[in-house]
Amino acid sequence: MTRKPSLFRDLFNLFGAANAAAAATHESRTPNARDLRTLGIDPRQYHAISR
Amino acid sequence: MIEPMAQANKQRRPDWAALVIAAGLMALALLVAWDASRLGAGGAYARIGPQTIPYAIAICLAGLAVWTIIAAYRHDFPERDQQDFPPVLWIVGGLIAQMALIRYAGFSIATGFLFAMTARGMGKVSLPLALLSGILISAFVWFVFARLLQLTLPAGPPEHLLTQGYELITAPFKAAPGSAT
Amino acid sequence: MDTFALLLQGLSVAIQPINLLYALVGVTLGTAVGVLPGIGPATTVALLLPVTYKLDPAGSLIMFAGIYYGGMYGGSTTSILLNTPGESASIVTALEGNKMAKAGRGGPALATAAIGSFVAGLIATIALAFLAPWVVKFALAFGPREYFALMVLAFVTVSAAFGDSALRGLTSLFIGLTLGIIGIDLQTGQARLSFGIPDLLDGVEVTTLAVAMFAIGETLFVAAQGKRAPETVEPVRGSLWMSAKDWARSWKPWLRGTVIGFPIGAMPAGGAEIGTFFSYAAEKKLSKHPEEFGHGAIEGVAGPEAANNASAAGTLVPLLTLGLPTSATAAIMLAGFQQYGLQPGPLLFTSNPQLVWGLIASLLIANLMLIVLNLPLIGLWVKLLTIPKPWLYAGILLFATLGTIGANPSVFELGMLLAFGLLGYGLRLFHFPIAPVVVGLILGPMAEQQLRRALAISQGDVLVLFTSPISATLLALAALALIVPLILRARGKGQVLAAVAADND
Amino acid sequence: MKHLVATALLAGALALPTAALAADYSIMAPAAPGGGWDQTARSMQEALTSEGISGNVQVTNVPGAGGTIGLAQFVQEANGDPSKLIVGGYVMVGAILTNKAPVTLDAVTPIARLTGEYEVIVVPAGSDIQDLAGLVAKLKADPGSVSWAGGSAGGTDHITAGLFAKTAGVDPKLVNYVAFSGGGEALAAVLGSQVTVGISGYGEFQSQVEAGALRVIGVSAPEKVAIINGPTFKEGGVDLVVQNWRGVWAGPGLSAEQTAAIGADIEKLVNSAAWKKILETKGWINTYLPGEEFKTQLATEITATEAILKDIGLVQ
Repeated sequence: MTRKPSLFRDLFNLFGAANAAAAATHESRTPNARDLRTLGIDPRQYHAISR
Repeated sequence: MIEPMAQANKQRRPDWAALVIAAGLMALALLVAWDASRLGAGGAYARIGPQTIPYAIAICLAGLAVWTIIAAYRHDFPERDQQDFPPVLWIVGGLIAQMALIRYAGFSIATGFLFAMTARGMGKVSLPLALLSGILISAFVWFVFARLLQLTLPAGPPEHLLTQGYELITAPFKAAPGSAT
Repeated sequence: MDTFALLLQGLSVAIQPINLLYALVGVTLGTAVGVLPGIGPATTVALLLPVTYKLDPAGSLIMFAGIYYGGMYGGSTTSILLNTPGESASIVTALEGNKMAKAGRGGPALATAAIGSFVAGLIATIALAFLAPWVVKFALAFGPREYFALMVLAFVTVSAAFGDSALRGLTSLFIGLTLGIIGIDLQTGQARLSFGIPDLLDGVEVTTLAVAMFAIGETLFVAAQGKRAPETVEPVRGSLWMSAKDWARSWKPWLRGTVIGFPIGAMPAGGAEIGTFFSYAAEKKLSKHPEEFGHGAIEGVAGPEAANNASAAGTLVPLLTLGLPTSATAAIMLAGFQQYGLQPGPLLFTSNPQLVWGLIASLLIANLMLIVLNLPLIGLWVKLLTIPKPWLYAGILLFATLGTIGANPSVFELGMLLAFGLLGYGLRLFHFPIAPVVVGLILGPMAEQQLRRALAISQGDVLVLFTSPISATLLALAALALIVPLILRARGKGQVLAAVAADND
Repeated sequence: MKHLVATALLAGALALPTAALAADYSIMAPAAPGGGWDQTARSMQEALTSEGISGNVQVTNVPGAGGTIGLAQFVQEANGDPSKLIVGGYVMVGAILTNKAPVTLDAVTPIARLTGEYEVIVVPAGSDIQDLAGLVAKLKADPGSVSWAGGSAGGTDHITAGLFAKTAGVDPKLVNYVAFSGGGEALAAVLGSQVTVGISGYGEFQSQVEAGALRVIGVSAPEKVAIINGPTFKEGGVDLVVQNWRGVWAGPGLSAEQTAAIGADIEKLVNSAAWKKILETKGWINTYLPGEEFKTQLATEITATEAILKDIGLVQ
């Protein structure tokens, strides 16, 4: 598992983060900061969205 | 897989709420397994009967309970926000009031109580006003769904009044033959 | 008949005045619930299911699909003008959209969202039309063992594979599976987990569970959060129309959003939200002006909005062709089909082409209606937000119980509604996902029955599960989807902790 | 003037219900809205009112457990009340036995059997089984090798499969019955040759039989049915008749006159043009059987059903 091409890993990480963030938002929760950063979202800006 | 103890500086007490969840899962596992144990065999040709899947689910639930205990000690559960309980009690009370009233008072009155208590739970509203509007809205909803869409909704005094009023108004428009007795 | 002919035939069904009316009611309701917080398309369809049995199947399914599409449109309005997404699939839209509105560019933001949704909805629905017959051809070979493998894959992806915690996802799934055991066993007629209570013999209704979890659980959760700062609606200033530059910057994100959203919706991974996050990340990486992101970049509205509509269409692929729901809304729509004695799947395309193609064609029409409803009438929808919260939630609970009482006027059923509502609140409180509970309840019994059928047909030979190439592949994928994320997560743990520490500064 | 209107309104409100009371009926469908029993109840409602047999007919739904929940509630509510009716069918007979329901059909007063449907056995067009004789031969050689796709365990399809095997001289316990839920799932399994035969009401298979994808090798009717292209069980050498019927009952504790009055109303209903039209549009077969004959027939069926469910092993 250690020698995957990095494009694959990037995509997978991106997808994983998108999925984790999506799962969190689906249940009216705040996704964790790592996932948001992976997706290029500033966590502080995200917190400003009122739910 | 072993996590470095970066959280060592955090409190060492386990997460009690998570332990309660684990206990609940374990209890559920035992319940499912007990229920499966009294099922007769079946599925002669399938070789797996009605009890097989419940047993499998019970084992998995027990496994999840253990996993939850580990998570409780490692503080893997996210922080909970402060909860404001009185509003929750108002709404739960509203649902219970509806359940208690529906058979005797009919849809409108029972649901009117639910409406009023939910509104009261969600913000500062006058309870009598909310109750009145709740009953009126519910009566309207009852009329639309029970009379026009023919849904079975329990009827009480307000509904009987509505029905009679409706028949009174529509009676002259109905064709005469057939309805006479 | 080729797809075009079938689609034309579907259009002739869809343009019947009564079906146009259903579509209009659906998209209007959908937009409204998309705008309103606390109630989404899944809840709305669940609420309407028990009260629509009198309508004809095609009409109500057209209405449900309209609600699904409409919800995706409506959610963006509040995201942009209020920074309060009406729908979880519109959260990402708020990031750039609200910044644009604050900068006086609310009009173009709303326009790119609506037009992007339209473009994506159009392309994705056509993709659905062309892909479906192909999947159907493939799926006709599916027997019990293949369906069993497919459902195992769906369990893993919906609950564990990519969620933010495998433990909590799996726990939710197994709660759903446990609820699914309740009732009379189809194969032997024995009562399971019923404890001699006759009301439990028919099992837990999907609509009861969904309404309780989504409408009641959500209401309790919102109530428990106490008071919030008053919300401010950004007025739509300036022109509603997009400038040439806005168009130039929007069209590529629309197409990319469609390409990202559609397959994600079609995969058994569940939910339109994933595509929106993915699309946002992609747009930021590809943009020539990455510095504008966070300050109102139009690409950040165009892409995710296209993605969420495309994935709504994508979700319909496995639902219609395989009978496999991949999101909570799809799970409830499946219950809707079953209410009319219809089983979505390859056979539905041959036994009921009028209905299937009428439904697909009406999606195209619904899409057209939505852009008309959403662009000029935006002010009307914003007015909905002035309903005070107490009345709004009181109304939601009124309709939540109406559906249950209408289907089965028993106190016991109302008691279940309350119990599951409290369960839903508890799950939210401890950050457990809700969708796997609903998907587990509806797919669990199906998977069990398929397994036992497969074994009965093979007279007990377990190896049959692996001798079919399709089921073997699907089971292998399921195993991969369970294991790979665990490894990746474990490898990434170090970075995670660093990130967490940095965030808690 | 005001007073006059108010008095008139009040008088009307009081007079209306009493005027309509004479022929009011309240019909319980012990199933969810939309199903077969619900449709039967609502069709009765439609025909009874449009033909003027009754002024006001209400339908209530009490779903659950093959009608046994509704039945239990009905017996309590309808005791001695001639205005209350309940719709049900053969499925209820099996459900009462398998669920060990505390309230049985003995507690209600049979009024009439109304409609019915016959079971068919189908095979895929390419099956090597040509007719019932071929099926029986295969069944006798190795019962497990014949998998039967039909509705839920203990339902009409399962009972018919068990009775078929028993009549053909095969132990019903050895029938490899695979239960499918409704909505064409069983049909898909037969079409895909996942199972050997399919057994269900003709409606379930009709479209595919007409399309030539399936063949009917046996019908559970006493004589040939016009719309079904296939031999009866008896013609195929298995002497068995099964009908999946729907009927109507009244509450317990009624006098003979009250029962007779209801029976007369239902007879009027069955002979009405409105009812015949409904049967035609819904594709239901009229198998009307009035009170006493229905009662006798029911008793025979209950005994036979209990025996076969014991043989299959669903009832101890």
